[in-house]
Amino acid sequence: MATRPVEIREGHDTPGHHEEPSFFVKYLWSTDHKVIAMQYLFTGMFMALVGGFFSYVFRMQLAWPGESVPLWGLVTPAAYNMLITNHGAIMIFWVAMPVLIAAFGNYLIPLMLGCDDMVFPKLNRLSYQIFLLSVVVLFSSFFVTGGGFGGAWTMYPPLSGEAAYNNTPAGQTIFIVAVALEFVAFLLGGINFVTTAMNSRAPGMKLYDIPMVVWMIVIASIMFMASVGPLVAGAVMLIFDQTLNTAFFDPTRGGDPILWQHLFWFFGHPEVYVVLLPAVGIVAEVITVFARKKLFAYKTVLYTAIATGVLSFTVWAHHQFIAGIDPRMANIFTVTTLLISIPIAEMMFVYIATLYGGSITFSTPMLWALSFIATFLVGGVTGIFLGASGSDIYLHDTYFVLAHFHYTFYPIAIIGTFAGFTFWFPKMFGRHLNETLGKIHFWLTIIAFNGIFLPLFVTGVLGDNRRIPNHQVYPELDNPLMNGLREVATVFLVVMLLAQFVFFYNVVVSLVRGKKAEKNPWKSNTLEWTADSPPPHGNWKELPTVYRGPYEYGVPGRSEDYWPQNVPN
Amino acid sequence: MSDHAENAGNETHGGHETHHGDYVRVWKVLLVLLVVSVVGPIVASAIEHRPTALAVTLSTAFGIAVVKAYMVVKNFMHIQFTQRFVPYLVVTMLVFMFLLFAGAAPDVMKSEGRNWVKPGWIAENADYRAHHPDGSAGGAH
Amino acid sequence: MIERFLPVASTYAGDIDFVFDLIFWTVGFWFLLAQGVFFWLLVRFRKRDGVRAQYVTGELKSEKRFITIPHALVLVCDVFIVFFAIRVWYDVKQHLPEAQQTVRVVAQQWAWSFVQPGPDGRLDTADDIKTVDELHVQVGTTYHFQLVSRDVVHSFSVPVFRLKQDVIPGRVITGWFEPTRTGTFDIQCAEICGIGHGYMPGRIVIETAEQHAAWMASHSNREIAAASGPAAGGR
Amino acid sequence: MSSARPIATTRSASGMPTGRLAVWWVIASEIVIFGGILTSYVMYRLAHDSFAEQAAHTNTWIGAFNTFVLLTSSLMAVQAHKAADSGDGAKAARFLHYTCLGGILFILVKSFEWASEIGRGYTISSSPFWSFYYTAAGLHALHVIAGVVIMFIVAAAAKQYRDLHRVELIGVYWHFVDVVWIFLFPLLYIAK
Repeated sequence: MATRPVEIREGHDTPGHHEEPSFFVKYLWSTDHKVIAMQYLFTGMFMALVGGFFSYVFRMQLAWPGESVPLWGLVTPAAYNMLITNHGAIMIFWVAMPVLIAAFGNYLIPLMLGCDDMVFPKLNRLSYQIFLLSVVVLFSSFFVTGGGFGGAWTMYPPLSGEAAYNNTPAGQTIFIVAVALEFVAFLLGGINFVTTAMNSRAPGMKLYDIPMVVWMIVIASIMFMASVGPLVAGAVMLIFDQTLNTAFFDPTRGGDPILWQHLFWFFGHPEVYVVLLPAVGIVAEVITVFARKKLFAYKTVLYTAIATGVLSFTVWAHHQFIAGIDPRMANIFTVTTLLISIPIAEMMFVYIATLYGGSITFSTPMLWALSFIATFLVGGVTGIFLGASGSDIYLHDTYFVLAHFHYTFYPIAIIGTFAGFTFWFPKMFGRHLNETLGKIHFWLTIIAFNGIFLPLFVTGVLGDNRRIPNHQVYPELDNPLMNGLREVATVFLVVMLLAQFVFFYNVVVSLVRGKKAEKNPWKSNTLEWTADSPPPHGNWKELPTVYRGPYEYGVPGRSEDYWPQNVPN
Repeated sequence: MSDHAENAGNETHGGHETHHGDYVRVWKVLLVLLVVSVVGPIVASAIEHRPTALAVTLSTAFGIAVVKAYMVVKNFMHIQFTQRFVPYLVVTMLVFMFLLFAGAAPDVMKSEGRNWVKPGWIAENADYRAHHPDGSAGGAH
Repeated sequence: MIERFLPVASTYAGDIDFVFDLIFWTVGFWFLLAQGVFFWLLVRFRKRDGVRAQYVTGELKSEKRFITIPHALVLVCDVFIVFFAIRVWYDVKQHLPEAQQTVRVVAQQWAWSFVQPGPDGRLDTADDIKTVDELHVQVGTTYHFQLVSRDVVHSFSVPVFRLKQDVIPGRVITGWFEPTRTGTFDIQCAEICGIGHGYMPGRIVIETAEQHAAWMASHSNREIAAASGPAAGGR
Repeated sequence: MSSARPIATTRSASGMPTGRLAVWWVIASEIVIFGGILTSYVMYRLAHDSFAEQAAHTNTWIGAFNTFVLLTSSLMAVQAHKAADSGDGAKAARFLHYTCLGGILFILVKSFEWASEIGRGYTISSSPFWSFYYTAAGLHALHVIAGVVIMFIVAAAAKQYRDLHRVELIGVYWHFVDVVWIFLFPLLYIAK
């Protein structure tokens, strides 16, 4: 598959090939990067609805334990475990990754680099098809005997390795197969992204002329490739443990369960930054456009991203501080973990500094991007509590951890996605979203989001443990304050989920009746805005040439306050 | 990924020209090395002195594997005719694997550590029992 | 600030609370400062008619200062936090003070059992006292606990001690605690261990020396089933 | 759906042809997959005495023969590359077919070896050593099979003088599979 042909073609700057394809070929079997991006985007959004529904069911159970949940019924302990496991796995593997990396990567990389498609269009299509297959496989695990896998998305053996322990004989294997298929899809996609970015830049585009979001997606793809290998090997070993009675992780026959934890978190921690980086890239694009400002210290942002990427390979065992690793190792990982706060803090400082001296318009995409910075800071600073081994002894596996990583993943996967989606919507579909509905959706979502997870910080500090379906079992966790906070969180969750109907209504209405979008509605510099909205197959009639960096806003002495990359002077 | 900025927009395809060497000779050297790597451990098993035997086994088996791999990568895969970042990339991946080893080995490779022991592993490990004749499995230190 | 909501019942609970507070105030200060600057910038530089954005590259030393100085301060705070975090970690997890008593904690799906030495003061003898889901300890005594799992990974969590340690099958993990106040508190499982994970509550009963002696006496004359061996989780 | 190749594929900003670049990225991601399982194996191997006892039951001579087969097939692959560079598609296809033959021979020997091991009672669930033995070698064998299939396709095109640059790409992949075996051989067979 990596053996796509490269041949010298003469006089090839006009993409030629435009016969009108059938619906099936055009939307379901297409090799066009934009169509594949849409496939990833809508599949990801659908999965977000599934994951969101799961969270609704188990939050209802947590707030009012033992009562029948509307649209679901009674939540049994087995169902509860299945719901939390698949909520986590879906949100990371089937929402954050396909939307942030695959959808935005597929859409933006060729458009922002000024080429007509990915370098391996058929590989791209295959990548989506394998991804879709992984979705189907995952769904099938919900309907087999014993139900879906319920051993947490971290799949710690021996619980995940033996049906006798987890009571999901078929679900356990199907779950891991689905995850492994998803990895394969993203390995193929990642190779495509990296190769495209390295080889297919428009003439004149130097490394420092690449828009930040493309850099971020490429760095994320490389990190994914470098970190996922051990877990792929581990997944094979775990599947053999389940099905062929091997003993890789079975302590009674010479295996070691801790090995899995290392293999998993060696991937699992870089994975956090794999999804983080594309989101901060999107935010960089949005805030520079709506503050009319050059990105503060482009090279610093790039270097901090690379530093974060490299450092993230040295911190993984902070997930295992109290999980039976040698206590001496925890000291090393504490130091590296706190070190990684430095490039990330620097990145946030740079973004805040970018706003200085700007002319800020509070449009919907800008609101999303700004709220990303504000809320991600909460996620960032609460991470210090958990990276510091001393306080992690108490906070590990409490709701404090849960609230912390939702304050990182929610800004990444939801807020970052909305920022990117509302920003590029005119380009993707040729029409504007309704600004009023967009703002209503924004405020409802952002307030409800904080309403969900701020109370959970408090219950976590008070000792609430994760993954327990009914806290009333523990006398210390069953008091009016904590029960009240749990109910508050659940109410806000329902509000937040309902608010998404505003969004879907807005999308549908705008697609039909929205204001037509011109080529460059935001007066942006990057190349994708020089194509038609929406761009045709092949993107441009004549591929653009690049003369400068992507963030030349407000350059003194020019009549316009922006200076597109493709304009010679 | 830093040394190709100046090539931006260059649409020619040769890259660096590959120079073909005498592959049969490389192959013959590889076969000789293969024979050494098989014979070495057999010779080693005849050596009475255990550390020497171990050194011979390790150097013939793994030292020669590294040499063989290097020869294949250099002469067959032509890594020196690729852009400079390719060898760096390969080395980076190997460094990451070393990191994984360094992080996991204190837990996975050991039968005991600070405040923990694996009784099952100790029980099956004759070497360990030889060094700890009391056979205590419960106490950590 | 945790101590306001949750009793402090071990010698090191206060230290862990201290690390939490230390990070809370250090990081809280930074957080509020960053948010303050952020929102001030949003208000100060909102779009106004006739005012154009400034052109700042951020590549000049004089501009980069605004990043590098806070950056260096963050590093200083990190060093500070690392120092205290590791000191407490060393004290709780790495260092093992001399034990006055030893108790074996056996986790399984989905119950805790506790094995304590009987009058002879040694484990794995006939007079061991075995209890299920209830651990009786004496205040002011240094305990070693040996964590053993019969099946999957569990986690031994005693919130009032601020103590948490995963129980790994195939390993015996030793730790320590010294209770400082009497009372009855929760023992929780903090690592998902299957369907019954949410339903394996244990209780720890911290007693005075007299109460504990009385409890020992009431249990040691009872016929106890054979205690689990040291390799219970390993074989 | 476009049948023509996108212009993106023909660009080469990094100075390396797209296909060769991509193949190295594939290899990079494969290194960590094999790295993961071999790292795990080495850790277990050094911790358990039983691994050495079990490894003594492997057949070094078969392993050595398979190494010989793969080394030779690598030679054929690189000769195919040389022929393709000189524009001789038919010769390249012939050498690729020799390489495929090597791969097939490797798999046949492997199946014979596994059958005899299983016949003697050493199955994948016998002990951790045998689990690793079958898993690591199986993962490798899967790569050999994939390589052979792709090579047949590339050879068919090369025979008609199409896509000759692919000969080099599949060759690089094949050498990588060879290198993995170079490490698997001492790890699984020699270290006793």
